[in-house]
Amino acid sequence: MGAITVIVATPLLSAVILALVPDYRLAAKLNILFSAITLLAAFVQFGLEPSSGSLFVVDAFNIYLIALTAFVGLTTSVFSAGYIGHEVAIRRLDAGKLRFYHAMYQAFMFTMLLALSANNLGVMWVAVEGATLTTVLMVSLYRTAASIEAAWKYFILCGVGIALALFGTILMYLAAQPVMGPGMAAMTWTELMVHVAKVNPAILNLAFVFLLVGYGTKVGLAPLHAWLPDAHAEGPTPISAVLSGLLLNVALYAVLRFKMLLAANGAAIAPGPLMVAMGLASLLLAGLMLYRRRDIKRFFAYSSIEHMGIITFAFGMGGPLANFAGLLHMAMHSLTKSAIFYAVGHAVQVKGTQRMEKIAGLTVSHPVLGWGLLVGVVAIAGLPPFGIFMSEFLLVTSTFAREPLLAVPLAIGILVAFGALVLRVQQVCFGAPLGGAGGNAPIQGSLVPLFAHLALVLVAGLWLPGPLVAWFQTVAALLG
Amino acid sequence: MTDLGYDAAHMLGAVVLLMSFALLYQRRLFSLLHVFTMQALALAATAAWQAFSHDEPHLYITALLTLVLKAVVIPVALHRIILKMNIQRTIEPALGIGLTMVAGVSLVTLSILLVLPVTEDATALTRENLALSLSVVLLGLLMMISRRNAVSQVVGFMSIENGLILAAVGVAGMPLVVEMSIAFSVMVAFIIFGIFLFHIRERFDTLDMQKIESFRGESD
Amino acid sequence: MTFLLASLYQVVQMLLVLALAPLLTGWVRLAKARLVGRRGPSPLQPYRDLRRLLCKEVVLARNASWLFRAVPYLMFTAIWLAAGLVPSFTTQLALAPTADLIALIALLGSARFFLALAGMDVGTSFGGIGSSREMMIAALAEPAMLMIVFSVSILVRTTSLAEIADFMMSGAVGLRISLALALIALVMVAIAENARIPIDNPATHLELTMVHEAMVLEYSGRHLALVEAASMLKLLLYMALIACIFAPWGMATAGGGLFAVLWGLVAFALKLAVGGALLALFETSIAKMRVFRVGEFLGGALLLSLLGAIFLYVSRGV
Amino acid sequence: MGFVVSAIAFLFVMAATGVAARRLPSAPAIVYGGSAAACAVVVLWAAATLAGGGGVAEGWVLPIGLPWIGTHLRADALSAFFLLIVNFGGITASLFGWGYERAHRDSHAGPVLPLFPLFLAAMNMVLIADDAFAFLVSWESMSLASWLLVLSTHREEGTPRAARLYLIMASFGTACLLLAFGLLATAHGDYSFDAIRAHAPSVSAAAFCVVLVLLGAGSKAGLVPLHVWLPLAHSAAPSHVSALMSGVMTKVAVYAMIRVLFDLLGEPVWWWGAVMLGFGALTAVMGVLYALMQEDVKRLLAYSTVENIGAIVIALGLALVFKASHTPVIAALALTAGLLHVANHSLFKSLLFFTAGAVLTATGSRDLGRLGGLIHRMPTTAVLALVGAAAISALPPLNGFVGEWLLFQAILNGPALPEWSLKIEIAVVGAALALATALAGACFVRFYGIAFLGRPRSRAAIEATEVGTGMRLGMAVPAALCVALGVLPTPLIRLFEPAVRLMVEAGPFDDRAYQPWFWLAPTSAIGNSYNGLIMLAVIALLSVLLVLVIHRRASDRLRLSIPWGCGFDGPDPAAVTQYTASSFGQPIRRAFGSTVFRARDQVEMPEPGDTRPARLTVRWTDPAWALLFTPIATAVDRLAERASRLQFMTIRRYLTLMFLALVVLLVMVAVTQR
Repeated sequence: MGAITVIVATPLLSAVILALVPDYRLAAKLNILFSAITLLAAFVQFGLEPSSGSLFVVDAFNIYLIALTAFVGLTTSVFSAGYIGHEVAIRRLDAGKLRFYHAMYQAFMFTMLLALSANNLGVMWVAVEGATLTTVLMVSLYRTAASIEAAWKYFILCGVGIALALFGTILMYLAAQPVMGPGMAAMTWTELMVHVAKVNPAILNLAFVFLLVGYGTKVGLAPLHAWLPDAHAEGPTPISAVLSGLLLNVALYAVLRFKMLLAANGAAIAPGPLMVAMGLASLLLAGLMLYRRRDIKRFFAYSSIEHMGIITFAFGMGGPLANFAGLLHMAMHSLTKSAIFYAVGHAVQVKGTQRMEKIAGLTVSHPVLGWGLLVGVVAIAGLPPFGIFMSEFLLVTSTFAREPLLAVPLAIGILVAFGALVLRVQQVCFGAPLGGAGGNAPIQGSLVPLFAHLALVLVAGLWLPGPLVAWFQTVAALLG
Repeated sequence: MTDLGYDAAHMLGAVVLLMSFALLYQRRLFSLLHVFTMQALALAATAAWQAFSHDEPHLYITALLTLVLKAVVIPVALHRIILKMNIQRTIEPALGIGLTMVAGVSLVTLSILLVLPVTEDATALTRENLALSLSVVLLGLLMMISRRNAVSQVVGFMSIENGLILAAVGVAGMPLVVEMSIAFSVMVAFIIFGIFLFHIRERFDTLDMQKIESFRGESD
Repeated sequence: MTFLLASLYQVVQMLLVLALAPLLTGWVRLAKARLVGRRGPSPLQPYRDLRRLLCKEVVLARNASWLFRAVPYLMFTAIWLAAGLVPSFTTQLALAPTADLIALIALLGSARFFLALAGMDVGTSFGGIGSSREMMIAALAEPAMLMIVFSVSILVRTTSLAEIADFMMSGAVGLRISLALALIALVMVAIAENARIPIDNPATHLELTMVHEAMVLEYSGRHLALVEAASMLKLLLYMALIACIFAPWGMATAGGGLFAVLWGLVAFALKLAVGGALLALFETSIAKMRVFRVGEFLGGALLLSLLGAIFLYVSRGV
Repeated sequence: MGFVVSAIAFLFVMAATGVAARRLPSAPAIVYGGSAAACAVVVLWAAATLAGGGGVAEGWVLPIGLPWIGTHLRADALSAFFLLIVNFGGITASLFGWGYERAHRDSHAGPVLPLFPLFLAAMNMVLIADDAFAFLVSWESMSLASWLLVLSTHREEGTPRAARLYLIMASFGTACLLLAFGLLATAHGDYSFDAIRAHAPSVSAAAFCVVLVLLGAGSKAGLVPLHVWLPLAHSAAPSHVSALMSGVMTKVAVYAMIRVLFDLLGEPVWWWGAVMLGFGALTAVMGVLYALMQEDVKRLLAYSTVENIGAIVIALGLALVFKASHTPVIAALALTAGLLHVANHSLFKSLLFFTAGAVLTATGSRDLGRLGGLIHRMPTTAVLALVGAAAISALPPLNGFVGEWLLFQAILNGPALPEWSLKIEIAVVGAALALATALAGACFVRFYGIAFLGRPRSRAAIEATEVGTGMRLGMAVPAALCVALGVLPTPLIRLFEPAVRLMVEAGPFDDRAYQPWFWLAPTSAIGNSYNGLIMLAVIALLSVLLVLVIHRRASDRLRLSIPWGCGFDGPDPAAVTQYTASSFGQPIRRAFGSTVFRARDQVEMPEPGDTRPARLTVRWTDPAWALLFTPIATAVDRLAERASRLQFMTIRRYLTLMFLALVVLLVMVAVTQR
């Protein structure tokens, strides 16, 4: 029990501490330090037996997500140290804002880790809402008209989403209460999983719809995705990285927990079709949206929507293979996409623009960064030998064997998105570099986070460690 | 529980739903605020009554919160904002009032349809309560999308919240109701803060495409 | 023993074709002249022309490459060998197994390939005209030829000329539509390949109409002699081919004694004479066609041969 | 087996070296040398294995790749044969590339050194992969590496489009293969080839698989109409890479077809072959017609690759048909023809791309309109190119003809088939193949005549100089083999007989008395035989004889003079009277192009007395684009435009979307509950 408490408590404390540190350089270092501690605790967690208390639960499902979150949190903090240095240099941020930024960063980590580890529907909901609030504040950090516009949109849409999710939560309790009696028990995952079989399916269905729409808004499923691209495009890049890499996963994790309940309760409707439909919609829509994009961060935000669509589709299909693929894809996507955002952050800083046609010939002007970005995009496009290829391989093959008619639009959607990715990555990475604004400024900060992530994705594409596979398989079984 | 208790709870819930309809019907901002205040009062009463009939003291807190925040603080604040930022007093609907009404009615029927199969093991109160709160939530959402005006949308948002709390207090012994309603109120506060700070009047519904596109760096 | 005999026949065959080729050409010219009412040159004239050319000096373009000078020898030997492979008076030829009908066609193809290259070597416009037209004609003539082979070999189940001849002589075939079609197609191809009227006119040197002559315009002396001799050989080859497939009668077969061989020689000479006469008759009775109608002409040949191949199935399930 | 794997590992090391030592001047020597060495090892291993009569029965299973399956590796006779082809191509390409790199040392170009060994390694891995996952990983890595290699010339305009199109088409192919393997592995998801062989798919599933594999592998091999990327990509890459892509990578695609259609799918149905025959014929004819329209040397060669792939696919189709009709010996004959053509084409296509690279190095141009007369300035290259051109035009006694000959022998057995439709189709296919062969001859007369013969058409062509030793060596090796295999094809055929036996349970020489090793007379072609050796000997003998006789007896006098060019002459490089590539193509364009490509010639003739030269401009449209790809592109574009509106809506509308989604879902639930 100790480790998980540390994992959750560290960010909370550090948020308080960072709020008190005026010097942003020191704050950045502390930020890294605290994230490192969290990650350490997460690793310790691996050693311990899966346990569940009244407050926290650690099982095969969230143990790796917690570790992943802590890891990406650390790498992002490293990246952000270099990033903010440049932002201060060009006077986009000042010390005061940065103080706020660092505090909020840790607060955000806290809410996400809490949402992942909470053993209680209500607590999880509160955590997700907290995550929304903190990120809204960070998206609007630059105080530009565009960023406020984006934050506002994000806030309203997710606010409504959160409200619906809360209603779903209440309904869930409403359904469980007659069986399990009043009290905390009826809102505790572990308890619910035990008794859910006897629960009235009608309310369960109702609840799931609200939860799907509510948390689905945060996952960024079409047609609830509208907030996502702008929030990614207008906020600081480290935030875009954690939004894509972590927050979406957390929201999806919530949906999946409820899917588990429905799966465990025999009589309830199969949530599969709903998720498949939304997944396909997101995939196809995002794939088409990619073509007209000019802003590189918004471009990759849409690619996140696309991948969330694929993952949701996978879980909607269900079955051991598809679920395995979905879980793997979650992990791979968060690693790869955050890596891409690191690269994009550097690229945007050295070129001084977010317009893709202006960031040309990156492999020529900044070879290491350019090839890093290229590899990242290759990975996200689902090309081997990277992890996403493995998950897409499993998903497409198993789907085609079971539901050929569903596999065809899936393949088409992936190809459409692929076309756009190739188009843009060639535009950004190759060709003659334009001098112009910023020209060929040197890269601020280290590229270690970028390549660390890419290395992990590469390894995962070739070889998955045994325990991870075991976890995936148990969860896949639970997800039905 | 007694029939009286049941009827009273039912009646109060019905009042809340009625108020949602009334909200949809309003054309002027101030009257909108007044109706909303009434809905808040009705909700507070429900909460209090539930607290009394199931003797769950923490529901009194909910009632109190609702009373203070929704029935007093927020309406006053919004009133201020309207005057301060002289937002136009009439609500221009995106959807005709008549159509909105029809939509509202059909939403209510939908929610009843949805609740019907809820089997009898759940107490009758739960079912009624569920139907009512579901309708209130949906109507609130309808309110948000059928009005162009920021303030009226805030109101719609809060009436969604009312629906939530209605559901929450309706079911016996729901924990964390207070915490959640607090967390929620924080969000509402945020919205109002946002409107106030960033002078977002009609930003909900900016029709100036060029502006948005240039915001998003997507214009050619 | 048989092998020795076969090699002997082979040598005879090689020399025979070499000897007869100019005579055939001369004979055709004479017949044409007579048909249009002229006295015409002696049938031996081609021999004289060749000797004259051989003894002349070669006038070579400055920028001609080694290829230009090597090609006459190559193509001549290729065509000579090809002609040597077509059973004329006997089917017992030592070299027969080295190349069947397909290989034969390909052999002629390579001769044409190199000649066309030679035509482009000097870089004058005539060579270009000639080569490009020649290749266009070949592009249609070769497939037609192969289709003819196809339909014949469907009947005979082989592409080896000797065996075809044997089979045809056995008379097991009888009359067939497809064979008739194949014959017509083969004649058309032969006309095209040998640059005869109406495809091309060996007698004219009018730039816009000529094909073969344009290609070899830069050649002179011994080179020209070889080229001319090669084309004469080619004419003979095609006549022999038609004879071998469609009128193999009189050819000496396995175990045929000396008399059979002699009779074979006589029969061959007769066939050539008749063939030459027919060719002359045909050429005098028809006008030269525009170069770009050649495509249609040979396309017709290709379709005919294909039709022949398909007809076989209809007439008798093979 | 161990040799192959370690060679692949070594190639990866070479790639790493290419990254690490890219600054060193000796880097190309190291990397290309290393690659050549690795390939040589594999070649020797494969040859030995085949000579030993068949590949490795027992495969390896490495604990990487899919967790519960692992990576299966196995090299049976078929793999061994293709390993032989691929790695031999690798050796020559490395030799040539070494010289090529030294000739083209411009800093702007993208990296080639690290990617070249990766490309080779990926192709090798495809050939030894023994489960679907490993296969597709290697397959797509192959595309990836070659894509980056194409992009190494990303500064030249046209390259980005070519590369993009290439990668998209490649991934389309991979997607098709993915679906096919999905069907084969069925839902229980055991992806190892053994498991797939174990349970034969249902008839309908097999049908789907055939179509998908033809689309998937076909798009890689360049089957019309999926060929559009091929000429662009192959011509954009550096020449030694073009040679690999055109000469070798397309063969890997052929391997994929054989592997699935002959091996994994089990007992074939006759129409599979019928479909392949149709596509093959179309590809062969269209490919060579395209080639005849090209002005760019490398593009011309790439299109001729399309043609040859068509011929190979025809051979495979025949083999399938005969296999289905249980006449294995003829099937073996057809498959032998196919595999032999695979070997031949990999040789002479590499050779021709090398010569194109040499010409590019010497003149800096790939445009036929700027070349000419190179036979005088690049004698060695010219001779080698002549060998290549003659071989690819299927002229005896070179290797191209042997494959063609065997293929026709197989076609001549068409009547033995039961299905009437097939009999007739095969007749038509035979005609198409003959047409393609003849046109190929025309195409390469045009190529060689314009590029190497005649008078130079540009300053660069005048000042061209012969290329270095490395490049010449790289060209000489395949050229020598073209001749050797043409003269003595039988040893090679005997060598890969195990592969044929593995696929169709029979060999081409079965039920036939023993043949002398220099004699080619396959089964079932009664009395049909061909012997390049004797033919060559006789021709050589006769021509020597001829030369001696003529020079002794007749005159051997020679006078140099000015050629007669209708009055035009002089040293002007423009050589205005000379035929150009497009004018050479004109008769054939008129005969074929006007209908297929809607080709139109436009001659602008200046007034008499005007000194401007007349201009011939040719316009033509590519049916594949006009009918297939442009519509798709525009459709996606339109949809993207439509979808893009969603980016610019107001918050209220987004809320409306959300609301509608919620209501719809609720209604769905309400309905399902009823």
